[in-house]
Amino acid sequence: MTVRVQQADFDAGEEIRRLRLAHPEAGAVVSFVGQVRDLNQDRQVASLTLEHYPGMTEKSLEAIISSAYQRWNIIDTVVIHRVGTLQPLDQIVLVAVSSAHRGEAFAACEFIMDYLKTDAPFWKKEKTPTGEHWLDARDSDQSAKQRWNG
Amino acid sequence: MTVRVQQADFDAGEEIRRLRLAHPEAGAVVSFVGQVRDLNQDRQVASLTLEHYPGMTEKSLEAIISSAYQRWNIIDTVVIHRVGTLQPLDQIVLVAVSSAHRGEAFAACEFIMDYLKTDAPFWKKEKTPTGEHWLDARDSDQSAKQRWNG
Amino acid sequence: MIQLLYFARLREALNMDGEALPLTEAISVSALMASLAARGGAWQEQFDGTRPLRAAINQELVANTALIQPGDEVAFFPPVTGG
Amino acid sequence: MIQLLYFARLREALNMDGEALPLTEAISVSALMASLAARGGAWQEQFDGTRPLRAAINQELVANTALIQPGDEVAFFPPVTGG
Repeated sequence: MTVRVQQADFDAGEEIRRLRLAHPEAGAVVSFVGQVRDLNQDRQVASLTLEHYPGMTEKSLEAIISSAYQRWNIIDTVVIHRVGTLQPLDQIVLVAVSSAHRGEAFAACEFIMDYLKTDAPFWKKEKTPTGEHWLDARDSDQSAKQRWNG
Repeated sequence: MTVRVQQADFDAGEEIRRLRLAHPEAGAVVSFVGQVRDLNQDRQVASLTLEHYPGMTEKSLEAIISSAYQRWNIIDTVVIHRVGTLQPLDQIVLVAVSSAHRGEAFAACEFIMDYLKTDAPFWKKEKTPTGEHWLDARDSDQSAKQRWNG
Repeated sequence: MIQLLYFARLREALNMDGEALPLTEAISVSALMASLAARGGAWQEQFDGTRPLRAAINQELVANTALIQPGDEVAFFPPVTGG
Repeated sequence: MIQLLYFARLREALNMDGEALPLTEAISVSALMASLAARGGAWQEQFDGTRPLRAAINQELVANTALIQPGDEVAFFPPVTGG
């Protein structure tokens, strides 16, 4: 399990390769990469600034990943989340999961993303041509998470 | 939509990056990478040879991807599948899907893999220390596919 | 004429990757399989219906009730195992 | 004493990223919120319960009924929006 919260960019391909090669018994690596969009709900995005709660961020990500290990037979995971000011097309987050069979890697990767969205202490402030504002949490993220308890 | 069937290896990270950067409106890229395991059902794998049905392979992959476009609001996809003789830790297949929101990219990527497993004309022959044999199709792959019609 | 193609385990068992067969009117996949099984030996083993076998006409998966027309490309193969 | 931390929109509204407060016996999160709201102005706006607010004690998300003990680190913040 690797968790990193950093300003620097990351190399998603290298992380996936590392997960693969570290575990010859892993047949599958499923990954999610999130990037800054140029348009968000019809607003032109100039930049996005990510704030977090150092200490709690890492603990909450580790707790989410541990839940995934309890639910599925997965082999390894990496979660990298960037903080600071990002531009459109910058990467924000990587979640990658390896497992022997694909179904468990898909489920665990989506589970981790869904819980990250609702439980990990990150906040986004969007800068547009007309000013800055904090983004509101979305109800769809709450429902995506609640699915897993269905 | 990109479909490639090739002997050569591929760069999963580069394909994911290409999907991201080509579509600033894509917030999410979900990908699957499959690799040759060193052990398969307790058999030591020396190599794996993939045969396919040229022409039908590409058509069936394109049909699977088209079904995914009909079911979900996805932006772009790439499927690369290798053929020929591979060693443990070699990559076999990449499926990557971009979309505005993560749920659709996860669903479409897993759907494409599930249908690829049951409908795309590839066959695996495994070489072990005791000889060569063709792999049998797995019932679990049929049920994974049938899930999507539930 | 139709063009027949055999893949994977089937290709090896028949020791042949394909052949052209005369065909002047439509027949079903299962009728073609029965006539191939009638060749005996490995052909009978592979086409008598005891082993799982898939068929494609012109590169599309079909059921055994599908009709083959003169000029079609017909492929037989075991259940697929890619990915 | 307890250490209070404020994040994101809340930090900006209060113009403060944290403060130390005296505390000698356990109180609930909602009781602490009520005492912060009683400061009036921006404090009242943020802590009077009309805006969605999350609380963490020692870096774990908690419900408003949770008890804060002397020595705890208590954080308040808006619903999270990472990923």
